[in-house]
Amino acid sequence: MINLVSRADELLESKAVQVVIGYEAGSTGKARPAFITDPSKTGSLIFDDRCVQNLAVYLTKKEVRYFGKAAIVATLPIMRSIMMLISEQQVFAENIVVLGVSAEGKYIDIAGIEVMQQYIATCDLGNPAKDQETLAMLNKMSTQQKFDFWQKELSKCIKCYACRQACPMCYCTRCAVECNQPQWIPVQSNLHGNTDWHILRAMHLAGRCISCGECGRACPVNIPCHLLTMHMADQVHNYFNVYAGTTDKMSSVMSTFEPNDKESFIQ
Amino acid sequence: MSEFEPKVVAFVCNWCTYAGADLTGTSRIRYASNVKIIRFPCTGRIDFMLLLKSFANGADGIIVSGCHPNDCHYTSGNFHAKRRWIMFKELMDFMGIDMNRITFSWVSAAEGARWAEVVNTTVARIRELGPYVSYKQMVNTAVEEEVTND
Amino acid sequence: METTSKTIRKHSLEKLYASLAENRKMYAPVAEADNRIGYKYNPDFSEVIFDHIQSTLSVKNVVFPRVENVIFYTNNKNDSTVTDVDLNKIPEVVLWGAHPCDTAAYDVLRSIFCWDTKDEFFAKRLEKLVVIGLACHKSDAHCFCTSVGLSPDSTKGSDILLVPLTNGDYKAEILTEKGNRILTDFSGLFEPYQDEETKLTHVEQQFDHKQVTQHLKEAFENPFWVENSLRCIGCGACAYVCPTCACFDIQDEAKGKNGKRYRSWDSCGFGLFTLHTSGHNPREVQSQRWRQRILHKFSYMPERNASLGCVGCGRCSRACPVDMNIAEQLQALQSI
Amino acid sequence: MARIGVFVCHCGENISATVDCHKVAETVGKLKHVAFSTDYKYMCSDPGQTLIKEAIKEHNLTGIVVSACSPRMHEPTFRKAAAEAGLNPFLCEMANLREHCSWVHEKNDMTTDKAIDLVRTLVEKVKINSALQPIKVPVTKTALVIGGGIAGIQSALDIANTGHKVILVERSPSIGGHMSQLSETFPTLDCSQCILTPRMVEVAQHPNITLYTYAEVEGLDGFIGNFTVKIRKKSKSLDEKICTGCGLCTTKCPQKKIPNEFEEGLGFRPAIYVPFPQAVPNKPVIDREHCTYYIKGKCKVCEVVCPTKAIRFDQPDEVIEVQIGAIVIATGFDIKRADFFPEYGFGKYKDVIDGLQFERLASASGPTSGAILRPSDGQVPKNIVFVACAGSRDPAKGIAYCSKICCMYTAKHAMLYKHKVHEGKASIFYMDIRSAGKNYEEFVRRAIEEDYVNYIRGRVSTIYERDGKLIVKGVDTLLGGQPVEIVADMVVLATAGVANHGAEELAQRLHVSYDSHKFFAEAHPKLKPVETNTAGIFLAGACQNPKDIPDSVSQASGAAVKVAALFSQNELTREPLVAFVNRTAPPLYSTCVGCFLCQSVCPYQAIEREDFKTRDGKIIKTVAKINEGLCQGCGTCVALCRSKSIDLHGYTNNQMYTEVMALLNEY
Repeated sequence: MINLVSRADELLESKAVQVVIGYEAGSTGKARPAFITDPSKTGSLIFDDRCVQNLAVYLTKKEVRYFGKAAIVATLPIMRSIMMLISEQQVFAENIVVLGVSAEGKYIDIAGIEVMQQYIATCDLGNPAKDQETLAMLNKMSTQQKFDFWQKELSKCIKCYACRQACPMCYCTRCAVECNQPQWIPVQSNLHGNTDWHILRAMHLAGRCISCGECGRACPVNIPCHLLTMHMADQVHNYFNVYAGTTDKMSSVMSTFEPNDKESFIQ
Repeated sequence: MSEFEPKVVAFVCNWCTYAGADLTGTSRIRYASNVKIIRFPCTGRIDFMLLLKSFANGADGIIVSGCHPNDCHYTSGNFHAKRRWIMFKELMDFMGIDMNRITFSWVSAAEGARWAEVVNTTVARIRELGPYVSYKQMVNTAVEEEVTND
Repeated sequence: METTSKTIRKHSLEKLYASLAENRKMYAPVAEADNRIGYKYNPDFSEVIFDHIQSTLSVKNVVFPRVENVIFYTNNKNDSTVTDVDLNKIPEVVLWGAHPCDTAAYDVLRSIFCWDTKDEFFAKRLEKLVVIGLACHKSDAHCFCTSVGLSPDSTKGSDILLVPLTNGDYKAEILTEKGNRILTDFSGLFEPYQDEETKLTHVEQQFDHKQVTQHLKEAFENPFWVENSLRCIGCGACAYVCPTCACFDIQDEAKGKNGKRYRSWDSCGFGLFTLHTSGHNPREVQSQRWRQRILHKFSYMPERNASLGCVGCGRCSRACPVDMNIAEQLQALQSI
Repeated sequence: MARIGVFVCHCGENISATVDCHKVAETVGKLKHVAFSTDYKYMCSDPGQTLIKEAIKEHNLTGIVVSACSPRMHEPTFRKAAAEAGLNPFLCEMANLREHCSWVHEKNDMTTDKAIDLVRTLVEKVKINSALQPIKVPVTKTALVIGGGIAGIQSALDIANTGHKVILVERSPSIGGHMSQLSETFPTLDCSQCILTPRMVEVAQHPNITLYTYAEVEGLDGFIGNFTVKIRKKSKSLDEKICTGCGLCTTKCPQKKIPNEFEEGLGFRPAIYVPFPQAVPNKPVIDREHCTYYIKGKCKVCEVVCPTKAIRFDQPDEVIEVQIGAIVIATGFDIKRADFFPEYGFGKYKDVIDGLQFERLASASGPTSGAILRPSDGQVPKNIVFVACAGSRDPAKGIAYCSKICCMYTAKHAMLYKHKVHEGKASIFYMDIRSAGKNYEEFVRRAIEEDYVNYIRGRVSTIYERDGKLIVKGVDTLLGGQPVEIVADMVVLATAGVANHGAEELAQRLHVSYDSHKFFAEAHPKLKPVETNTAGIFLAGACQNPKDIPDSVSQASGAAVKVAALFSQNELTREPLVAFVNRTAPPLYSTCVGCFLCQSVCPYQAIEREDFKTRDGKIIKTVAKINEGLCQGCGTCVALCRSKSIDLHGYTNNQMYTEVMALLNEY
């Protein structure tokens, strides 16, 4: 990762950015997000298979913003998250520098948004293969089987909202579940409250999910909730031929329409 | 035991389907009284969460209806609604929530007879499907330790 | 009460389990998918495991369920009728095979729920609970019970503590009246303990909690909090898996004229937790919430409840998606 | 504490024949917060309304549910009654027991139960209704009229005469439009200039009218009563305040061979020019595209000869922003020109001309001083052919519509020709003669009967030149499709009227809709022919579709009345059923996070941005804000908003949620 480190060093040294958001070695053999402000400490930056968190989630975090301009280590899902955040006016392109990392873990120079756009265009933007397999398996089930599968999974949910907090697209100051007039989602983590919550989350990420899978990974009780949003991503592509996070000017699938949108169920 | 009477909630827009249902009335066309209408300004106003709330509170079926494409009083509310319904239906299908229980339709202000037909076919279909037991069970499932009052 | 030590043979355990299960709900650890451990009500004894390190969720739900109904009400034309929850419906439960950290957590919870006013829901549940603990012969890098004044064979919170023996049998320490009653009721299943060798894991002490508590008194404004919580994403995973976290929310939920008031788990790590109606939030950013979490457990509770708010189970560190390792941070805190 | 009144109407027997109205009133009366409940034969009758009003007062009701017919029928009636009793009209809801219940169901318990459910739903809703106040929007009492043709002139004068300020913007150097090019006008044959120029002068001198010629509208923001318009005043390259309009520069300009637009290319003009002698304002502009100085960097003859030193070669364009309250679009039309009719040789043969060119030939102030002469050789044409419907009513050519004015002006052209060339022969090929209008048919009859114009019903297939003559080949359908061939000296094509160039761009700039032919679209073809879909923007004249002068003037006056009516109020009042974005105390300001996805769902561009700033102007947060003047209340943004930060008055999230709950649960 010599390029990543030297580039981070250069950016901090020249004061082009005030913080580098990347990964460092964590406890018990894990890797974890790191925030480096001192050029002498860029040596701790790492990138390997353990670096899984979607760092884009920090771009909208208040305390990280206090630093000023940020450089961010970005794999494809993180780049796509950044595109979405710029499109939705949560992040300004001029305030970030992207330190690209390819699928093979190699540093790639992302000189600007256009370069990032070009890079994303060369990538496979579908869901990760193993998730796509699970989706296909689930899609083959009968309605009742699907219902039973999800009810079993969702009964585990304790409403800790790790899925929401880990998602870079869930940046709302007040989430709809916190709205109590009316109380759309039952607060209790019973089967009903859990089911409503996960439907709401998936609907709100329709056309916005960039298939990083971070929600499912963050879940402390292992609910594969990422499959819900990934299914939506899949269908958005299916119906509207759109992959989220390909440009910094995405027009949201759910806030636009084509008069000839195809469906077969409206009488 | 009395025969199962489906509870059906209809979410309709003010300008087309609500007016169409008014016309059904003015034309004295009879239809099943199982359906009850809630009036919205536009199909674009209909929140998908309200459909879930209906099932959670005992509805066995739902009708969502508005202006035909290109006829929206607000020019494009129904197009946006259509996209939402496409995605909503996909998600519901994926989660095993029975989409046969929701009728999506376009009924204009001039289609009084069509409204009656939409209602009657929906009620007949729901009658056949029976009460939405699995959803009701889901809603009533308590947490293991919970002390309930029944 | 004076502690009595007995031996219970491996084959007698099943009999004890079956006998207890006759008129009580059993709550015992079982293996789940993805190499996870979870507790389950009334599992078959064959499912019950004895060699787990840690379950994903704690067992606090037995005394502090994730949803606890508080009252039921009906709105009438001119008034409302309120019905209390029938606490007699709370069943007798035997918690079987919980590790000493989890059983010790009940003491911590008691110090919170019965601090001044006795929380009748909690107290009733605890009253109806028999705890048969299981000392640990396995541990992992996340375990730090020895750093918070406990050990793999702490007896705190257990009515009977089973300590594995090298020969595969168990030493049963009878610790309370409840434990004693079981001993009396099923005396045939117990044998005298003859100093057989116990099999216990070793958990390295990582910090001195007294020193941490001492340091925290001066640490409120320390930049440590911001530096070490930048990566915290503010989810509630740590609090929800924690055996001692006791924050809850109270909600009313009505359908038509009938409704109920319930309390459900909450977390001080959520931004909304301290948000005032005015819009002011005294814990506006995540570092303040993270600080609150640590201070509450390691400074406020020792001061107010005379009990440390942490039992060293390590669940929060295991669950954290961004590696907020509490032991690591406490170790660092001890030397600031 | 809510005190709700429920009024169940029998509607004669319309409801009570199937629904047990008494039972409905009785059952609903047992609900919490229902302070009064009754049934009555005719709620909408005077005694019925009195009953409601008295109950409101007597029981101090905080909301009422009238359970009767469709709210689409009587909601205004009962809301008015509520208001008269001192209850905010938006605290009155209607349960539709007639159209949605009694008329469509059998008489049985289930039907009555349904009626009870419907009423209960509205009772629960009305409990959480808010008293809404009509929205008041201030009105800037200045109108903008775009286009200085006869329609624009008429509108501007009419509005100005009601005492309101008008800004008239014209893109060419003079007002007057196509009408100033015309020779005489049908059906009276009075001189166009004679009737128009006094109006033009009136515009220039009117104290309430500000005239910007050589100017264009660049952009528009805002909404009815409160528009901000950006106007680009193109540089005229001279100081108008100093210029006396002596005209010396125009005679001395060495560049003299520029095709004269006003003369439809039949004459020439210099680079510094006044479009026509009666132009208003009568001061020249420099056509920078053709001026030698601007092309080659030297000349400046005009500057040298100008007695007042008014020439300003380096004068820049000026963009001004003006606050206005209403807009009249009167940008007029154009006609199809060259290369659209290769089969007629238009553009190839000099003596095949269009209607506007003929107007200039016939005009006393035109290039031939009113003599009808052939452009090719200046000879008087002995035999002249007029072709009506050149392009119009021809779907194959892409124009299916009738241009409306051609029948009349072709008859006029033929008459003018005959009046000037007594011995000449005039023939008109036509499809149908459309002469509906006061004195129009008589006018056409005169052409035929008194001036012996030869009307041939049929289309011209081709025109070609032979021996200096134009051979016009067509058919006479009245003679069974018999071929007709006329050897003509000159042919005049009544080409189709089309949208003016730049109409589409302007429509987009003004956010108004236009049809497939780029004509501006009216809000309703019959009942709102003067309005556009955008409130506060009106149409006048041929920018909507080809129109003759009386129609244009009528519509212009109509548009002026619409503007005047708008300006007669100090504030506009609107139904308050509009969306709103929540506001909370700092530091949150709003739960809106400013993703602005709502902006793209809004059909009315009603969602704006609002910045919250620190005292030194630093932006803390930007959130969405609904422009109440533009929002029509569809609520599409409300259902989209993830954080539930937008809501819709009258159909709030809480109200709709409550309705669902109330409809399905026991109370």
